[in-house]
Amino acid sequence: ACSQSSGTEDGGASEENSEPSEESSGAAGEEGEELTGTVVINGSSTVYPVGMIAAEQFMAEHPGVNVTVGDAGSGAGFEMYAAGEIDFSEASRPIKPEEKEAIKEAGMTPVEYTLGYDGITVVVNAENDFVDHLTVEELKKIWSADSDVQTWADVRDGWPEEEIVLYGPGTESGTYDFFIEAIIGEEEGAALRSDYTANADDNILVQGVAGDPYSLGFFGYAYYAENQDQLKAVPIDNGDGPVEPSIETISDESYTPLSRPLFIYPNSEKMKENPALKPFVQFYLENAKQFVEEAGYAPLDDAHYEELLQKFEEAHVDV
Amino acid sequence: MVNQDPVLVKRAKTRRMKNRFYQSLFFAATCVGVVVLVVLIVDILRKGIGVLNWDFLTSFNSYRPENAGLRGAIVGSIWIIAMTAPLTFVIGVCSAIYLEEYAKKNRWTRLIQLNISNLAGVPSIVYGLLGLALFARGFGLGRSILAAALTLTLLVLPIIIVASREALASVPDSLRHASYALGATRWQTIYRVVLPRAFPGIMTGTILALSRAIGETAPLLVVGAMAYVAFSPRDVFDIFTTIPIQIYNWTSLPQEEFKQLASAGIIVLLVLLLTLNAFAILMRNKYQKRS
Amino acid sequence: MDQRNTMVRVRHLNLYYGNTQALSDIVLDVPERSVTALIGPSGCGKSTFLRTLNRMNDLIDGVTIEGEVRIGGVDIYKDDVDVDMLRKSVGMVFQAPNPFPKSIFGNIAYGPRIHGIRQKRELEHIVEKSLRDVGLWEEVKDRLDDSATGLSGGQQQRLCIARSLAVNPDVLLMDEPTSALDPISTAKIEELVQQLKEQYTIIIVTHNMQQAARISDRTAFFLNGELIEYNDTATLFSNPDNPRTEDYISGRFG
Amino acid sequence: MDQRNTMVRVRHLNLYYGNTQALSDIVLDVPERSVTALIGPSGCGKSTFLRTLNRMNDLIDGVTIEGEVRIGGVDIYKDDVDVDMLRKSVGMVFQAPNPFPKSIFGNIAYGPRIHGIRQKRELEHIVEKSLRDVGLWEEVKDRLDDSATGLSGGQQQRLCIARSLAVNPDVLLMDEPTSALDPISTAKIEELVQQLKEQYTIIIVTHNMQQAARISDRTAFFLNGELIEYNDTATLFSNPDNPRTEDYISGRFG
Amino acid sequence: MAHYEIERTHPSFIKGSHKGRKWDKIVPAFLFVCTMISVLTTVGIVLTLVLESLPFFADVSVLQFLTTLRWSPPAGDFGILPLVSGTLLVTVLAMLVALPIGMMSAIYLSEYAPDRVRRIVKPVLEILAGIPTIVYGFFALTFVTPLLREMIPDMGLFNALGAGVVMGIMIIPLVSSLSEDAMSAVPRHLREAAFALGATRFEVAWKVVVPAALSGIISSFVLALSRAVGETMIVAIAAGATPKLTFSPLESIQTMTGYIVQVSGGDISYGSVDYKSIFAVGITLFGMTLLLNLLAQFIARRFKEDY
Amino acid sequence: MQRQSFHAELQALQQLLLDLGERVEIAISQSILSLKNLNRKQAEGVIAKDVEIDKMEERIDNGVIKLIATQQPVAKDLRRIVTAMTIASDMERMADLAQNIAEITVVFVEKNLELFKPLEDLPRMARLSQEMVHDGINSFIDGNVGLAKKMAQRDDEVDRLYHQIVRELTEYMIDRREWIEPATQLAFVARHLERIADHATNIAESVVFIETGKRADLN
Amino acid sequence: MQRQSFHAELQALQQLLLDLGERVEIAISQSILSLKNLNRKQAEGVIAKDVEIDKMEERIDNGVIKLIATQQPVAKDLRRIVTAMTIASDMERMADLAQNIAEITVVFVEKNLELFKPLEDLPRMARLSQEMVHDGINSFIDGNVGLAKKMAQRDDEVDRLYHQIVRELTEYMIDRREWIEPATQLAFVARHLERIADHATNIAESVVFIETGKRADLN
Ligand SMILES: Nc1ncnc2c1ncn2[C@@H]1O[C@H](COP(=O)(O)OP(=O)(O)OP(=O)(O)O)[C@@H](O)[C@H]1O
Ligand SMILES: Nc1ncnc2c1ncn2[C@@H]1O[C@H](COP(=O)(O)OP(=O)(O)OP(=O)(O)O)[C@@H](O)[C@H]1O
Ligand SMILES: [Mg+2]
Ligand SMILES: [Mg+2]
Ligand SMILES: O=P([O-])([O-])[O-]
Repeated sequence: ACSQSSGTEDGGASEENSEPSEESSGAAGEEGEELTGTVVINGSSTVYPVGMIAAEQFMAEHPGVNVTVGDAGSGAGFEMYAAGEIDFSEASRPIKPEEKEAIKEAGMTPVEYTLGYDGITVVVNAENDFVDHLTVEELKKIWSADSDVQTWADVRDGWPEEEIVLYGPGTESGTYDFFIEAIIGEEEGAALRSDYTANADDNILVQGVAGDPYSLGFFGYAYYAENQDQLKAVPIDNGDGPVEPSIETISDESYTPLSRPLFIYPNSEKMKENPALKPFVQFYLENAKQFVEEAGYAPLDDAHYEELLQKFEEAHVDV
Repeated sequence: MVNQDPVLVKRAKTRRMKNRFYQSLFFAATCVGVVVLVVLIVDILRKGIGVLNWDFLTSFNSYRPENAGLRGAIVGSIWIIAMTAPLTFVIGVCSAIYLEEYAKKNRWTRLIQLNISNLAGVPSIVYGLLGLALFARGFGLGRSILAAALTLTLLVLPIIIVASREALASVPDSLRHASYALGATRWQTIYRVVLPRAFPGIMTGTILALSRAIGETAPLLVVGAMAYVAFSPRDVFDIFTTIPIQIYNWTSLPQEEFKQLASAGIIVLLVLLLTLNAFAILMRNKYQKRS
Repeated sequence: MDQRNTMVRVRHLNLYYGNTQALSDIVLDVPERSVTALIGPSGCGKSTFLRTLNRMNDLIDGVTIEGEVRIGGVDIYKDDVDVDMLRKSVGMVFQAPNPFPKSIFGNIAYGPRIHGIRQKRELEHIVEKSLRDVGLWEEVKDRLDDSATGLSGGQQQRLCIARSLAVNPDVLLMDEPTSALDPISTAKIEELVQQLKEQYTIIIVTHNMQQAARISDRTAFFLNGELIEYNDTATLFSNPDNPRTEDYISGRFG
Repeated sequence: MDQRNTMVRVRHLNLYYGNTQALSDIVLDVPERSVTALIGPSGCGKSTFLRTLNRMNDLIDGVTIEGEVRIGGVDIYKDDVDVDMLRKSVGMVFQAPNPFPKSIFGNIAYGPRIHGIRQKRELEHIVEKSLRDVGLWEEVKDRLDDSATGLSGGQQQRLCIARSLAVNPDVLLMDEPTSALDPISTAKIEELVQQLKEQYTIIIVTHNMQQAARISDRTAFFLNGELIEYNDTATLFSNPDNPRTEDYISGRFG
Repeated sequence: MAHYEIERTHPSFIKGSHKGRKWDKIVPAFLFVCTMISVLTTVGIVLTLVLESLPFFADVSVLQFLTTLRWSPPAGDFGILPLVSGTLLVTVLAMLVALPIGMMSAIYLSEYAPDRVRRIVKPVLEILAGIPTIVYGFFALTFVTPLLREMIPDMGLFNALGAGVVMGIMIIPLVSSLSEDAMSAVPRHLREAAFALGATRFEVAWKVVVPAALSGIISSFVLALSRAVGETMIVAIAAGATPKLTFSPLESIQTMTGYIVQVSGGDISYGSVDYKSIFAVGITLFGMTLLLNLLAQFIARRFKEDY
Repeated sequence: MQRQSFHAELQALQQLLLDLGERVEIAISQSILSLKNLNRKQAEGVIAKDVEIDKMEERIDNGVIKLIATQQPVAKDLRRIVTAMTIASDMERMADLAQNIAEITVVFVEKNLELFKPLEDLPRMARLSQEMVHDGINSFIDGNVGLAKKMAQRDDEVDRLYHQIVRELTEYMIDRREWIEPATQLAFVARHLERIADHATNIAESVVFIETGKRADLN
Repeated sequence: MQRQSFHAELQALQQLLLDLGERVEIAISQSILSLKNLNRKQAEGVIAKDVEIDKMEERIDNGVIKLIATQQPVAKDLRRIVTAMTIASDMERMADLAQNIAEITVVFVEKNLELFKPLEDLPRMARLSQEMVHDGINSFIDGNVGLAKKMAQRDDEVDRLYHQIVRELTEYMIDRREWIEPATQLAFVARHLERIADHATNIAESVVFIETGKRADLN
């Protein structure tokens, strides 16, 4: 069976009743002995590939453990976290105060670990030969809710008077929120213009931009990386000159402001009852850099990962 | 025949031509559906047949497309169908029997009937919301096979009820009367005369309902199907994934290879559905021949 | 014939479908081992009356019944009557042959089985006897396991009669049993009725007055839910008491 | 009667359903403005024969027809015959009343409309005339817009006859038109047939020999797909030529 | 009239002489419970939707919800009309495809096709309805829309048209099969009556069979309609995610179902109004399908023909 | 009104009977007239017409059989139709008897026998018989049982006359030898007339049977 | 074999006719015997039995009507049933005539009339008539048209005898006055026997009609 077993809202403390004791007794964390148990991850679909890689590699070493990963979305992840349904949540945005509150109310403390960055890539059609870069102001001008940009010529003089067709994630996406924060500003109720073509699936956005010579869109770097033949990434000038997105520029944080951090929030309280969880989190953090790279995202420098491990060990000495 | 009015004869000619024209038109319309189906299948085959092999069916999902397979999803789908089938069958057929054979034909019955036909039209995603609130949360079943199966049960229940009611209603009253007139009780009559006769119709409805359940995506997304499940569920409280969920997930990943896997997954799903449908059709043909 | 016992005794029977009266003050005695025909124009209540005798009207919503119906001396509308067992004692054959979609054997054995007979030997015995009684045994004995729906219309109707006989009834009700059959099958059923009355009390509804004349001992003429005349068949058809009867049987009507 | 013209002339007609022969070498002449009855046991081919006369058998797969059928002198199985127009000239009335689920008016007007009559005045005229011809006008003239399915069985059947008349046929085929009706409605239809023969050539299939005897001028007796005897009705019923006819009509059969 | 005073006494059908009727008490109770499940389902759906959307309506007034012309949760605009219009647009398009084609197929199958052809083609068409809808979604996006864009160059990649057309194709069998059933149920003798009056096959089909089967045909239409309204994955994939009050089939739009599925898979906080809005949309959707079904019942009763 | 064709055919049958009755009446009166006037030609006319009457009876018989075969009459209709045949047979017999009387006229003329006294009682008897025939037919057509029953009284009168005539004739024969032959012949005539009245009474009985379904013995 | 009940009833009807025929034969032979022997008691027996014969005819009539009303016979069956009534009526008439002969016996005895010569021709005539009755019934039962047709010859013989007897009797009357009355009575007897043979011939005609559907004039 799996580790979550009850929908009661009062957190994890009361939940060990159905935990298979014969599987966990004495086995917890001990080296050399076969580790068993189940780890349930859910949350952001952006972070999902990272979790999947971690899960698969962990299970290769510990065949007795089942790690399952969901991609229900960051919000859903925190929701399930608060409901005590999962061991582990992934997010493509920092936890919101009200989500933290809900989780605390359920008797848990979410600890945040930053895994790496996803560069939100602004892209145009591969045939587009006039866009060399865009400034943050230009992006803001294009995307703000009260934007009057209709053609490329409205963005910058000299660009063709062709209608600019915009693609981007829908309002429900973490990327949408992040893009607003980074480009439009942090004030409450800020929104993007509503007349762009939205879709939750980045693959579909890729198709949109690729099929439209005067289009402009933004989405996760990985989707650009897989489709470089059809798309052109637009260098972004945040005052320090245009920077083209790449693993390097995102990693070294020179690609700003569109580098988005990816997080995990392992459930500390669950570690007390789930012997497989702590080894898994440890494994995840130890190899985070490799996993992030393998998933096509930008890792941070090695020091950061050491910090992560340290933070982890501090948080869970008792476990 | 004796003396044909020439005006009428002329009109008859145009009427005959009109008939020909419409016959061709109707034939063409019928072809549209068939052609689209063929195109669709060819399109999917073209995309997915390349990666469809035994390993694909027997491996679990993986972040490496070349290793990824459909095993977890197939097992999950089978679990769900194995749960949903008996539940919907029993509840659906029992409801149909109650409504058709026992219930008085009054306002309440009509209301229940209206309710059922309305349920048949409720979008599946709404069932997802219900399943989440009721089974996953309310009954504490979590994001489990059981919660999903119960959700799908509610979802396809109206289909089975409607089909079964029709099958029951098509059993002529004369057979019921014959049985009553021999001193059979109501239940003996239903069990020994009505049900056997309605059975093929009920089975057809059941199979069609189940193929709907197999192909459902949206409600399971809401109820909490997992995207990466690399083990076979052992009981109904386990976490699960299903074939359409897996397909949906693969299509949303950046790598082109996963899209091929998605097409291969679609082929598997279609084969499953076609098998079920073929079964239903055989049933129906047999049944129609008899009546 | 008047020395025979009364099998069916109806007193002041009124029947209402909702508020409309379908039978008015029917009084009639049927002697055992005789054939009684019910005739009358469409909608006069023949079938309704027939169905009061085995309480098939219980299956219809909103039927109210007043008066007394005794079968074999028992008031069948009393509370302590077991309707299923009543229907076992009072068999019914319908207008269109309605064999179950089972084998010939299964059709006949249906009744005995639901009444608890399980032994194959006994069932076989009943099936053979019933089929012999309706003169169908020789025609079907080699294909008892074939579907009954494969028989011809006339054979099916005889099968349905055999099916009724298999539960050993006292009374046999027949509602236009030959109206769906061709003349030859009809003749066979009529002969059968003549034979069956040696053992059973038969009440038969028919639209065909000549049929009533041919096969019945007594005839009841219904009109608008009333029993207009109940008389010896020969008398009713050659010299009826009531002028409305004469008008009806000689086709001077409507 | 033999002074009248021949309306239907059948020569050496054979009909096969697949490989089984349903009609064998039928030869028969029907004079115009007369009633011809077809009798015979079930399955002898009466309906099949009737349906060869308006080519309704064309609707059945696998039917092969040999021989000659002339109606009003035209060989209706020739290639250049327009089947729709043939069916207009040769009306047909069926066993069970089959009104369209339309209004009474709509039922009668259906035929004229498909044949191109659009004017309301003309349609009204046709509807009234047809309904008068079948004696239904007075009964329904105030509710022409009501659904035809609300009529009684007998009225429905007369409506169906009126519907056939509305397209002004020469020949009227009737396949057991009263077998689903009660005796009173049957009598009305029979009277109607007697009146209609003043204008139409009527060929009627019936299971009821007395009906054939009552209403027809000539009667054809079929047996196993063969035409056994075709004779004046009075002769056929009082003194048939063929002993098999006598056996059949006097019920000594099967 | 003779009286036969001596009566037989035959008490075999007095109660108590017959055992084993316990089933007749237990069975109906059990069956009733089963029937109640579907009633409870409705109650459950309504309760879930109402309870979950109460917090939403605490923030957004019902009036606002129904009258605002924009749907932009980040901006706090929760006007359902763009989602409704998107839903209606796609539905209308789907109907424009499915009704004529389905209907014509039904007529062909029931009136023209030889029996053998019907027995093969009908189930083949039914396969269309059994294909998972996400398959159609990608078919619309990667096959139909590009094809359409060849013909209408200034059409967006996401558009109501492609989604609508494919959805229409998906529900063809709903119309064709159910209508064909209804037409086949029209008794043969009605057809014969018309043929006997000299009607051509087309006239028989169009003026007799179709009117007689109208209630069944309309039921199939309404069923197709509510299936179209409730369809999720096709629109989520191919129609875009842009709530827009428009009636142009060439634009990207968002339907109610599309919104629900995208939000429930998105990143927004479950505590937020944005998230709660899916229940408000859900209840609207439920209301709409309820209305459609009531309409269907009404129409079916209205056109009920007894033949 | 239902079954018009049946009633039309029944009507036709009754008309035939009426015609037959008329002819029979004529035959009776003419035969007795021919005897009274010893008019051979008239007598031969009566004899010749008998063939036609036989044909009419045949037509009635065939009509009855056709009506029964095709119309399945029951109850009073059936009695009426079947009885039509019996009545026709009675009439045919009456006509035969009239023919016999006419033949006697011929014998008288041929053998040159003389009527030894003017005929009075015989014509009176004939008139009575003829009236009975008339009433019989009418009571049949109208279903008038009363009229039928009254005929019995007249039959008694006829019987009385017959016995009286035979007695008188016997006396004549004893009186004069040459009157023996004509008187014997006249006795036959009386006998024939008495039989005619009997047949008329049969018709009356038939009418009672038709209307009541019961046999009455009016003889 | 179909319609057993119908054929059983038809059988019963024929049996009735057979019985009736036997009684008629007996009545004929006994009446002529009573005359020959001037046996009043025997004559009165014949007269008394006539009531029974009338009753039998009634039963046959009712049987015919019931059979027609309930069994809708057609064709030969119908002719047979309907004709049964005509035959019964013929037989009843024969019985009446036999009764008349018996009544003449009574007249002879009462009036003390003498048989002026031993009866020879009359009994021969009676025997012939009686045989004809017998053959008529048999041909009816067996449907034997040949037998029926042969009866016509015998009828001619009876007619010949009748004319001969009447001529002889007239001569007797002329011879002796006191023979007038008995001779007249005997002439009536001859006339009655001739009528009986006629009725027998009617039966033969009926048989031909039943079997062929055609009328034959055998008289
Ligand atoms: N279930 C019912 N509900 C209401 N009225 C009914 C019902 N069944 C019959 N009736 C009415 O009761 C009357 C008698 O019907 P019933 O069927 O007994 O007539 P019937 O004499 O058998 O006629 P038929 O000869 O047509 O079978 C009719 O007026 C009929 O309309
Ligand atoms: N469509 C068909 N296909 C094959 N055989 C058929 C078909 N229709 C009729 N027959 C056969 O043809 C023969 C004659 O049938 P038909 O219907 O003409 O008989 P009928 O005399 O009208 O009988 P009934 O009195 O039962 O209506 C029967 O043996 C029947 O089984
Ligand atoms: Mg009835
Ligand atoms: Mg037929
Ligand atoms: O689930 P997302 O991280 O792609 O919004």
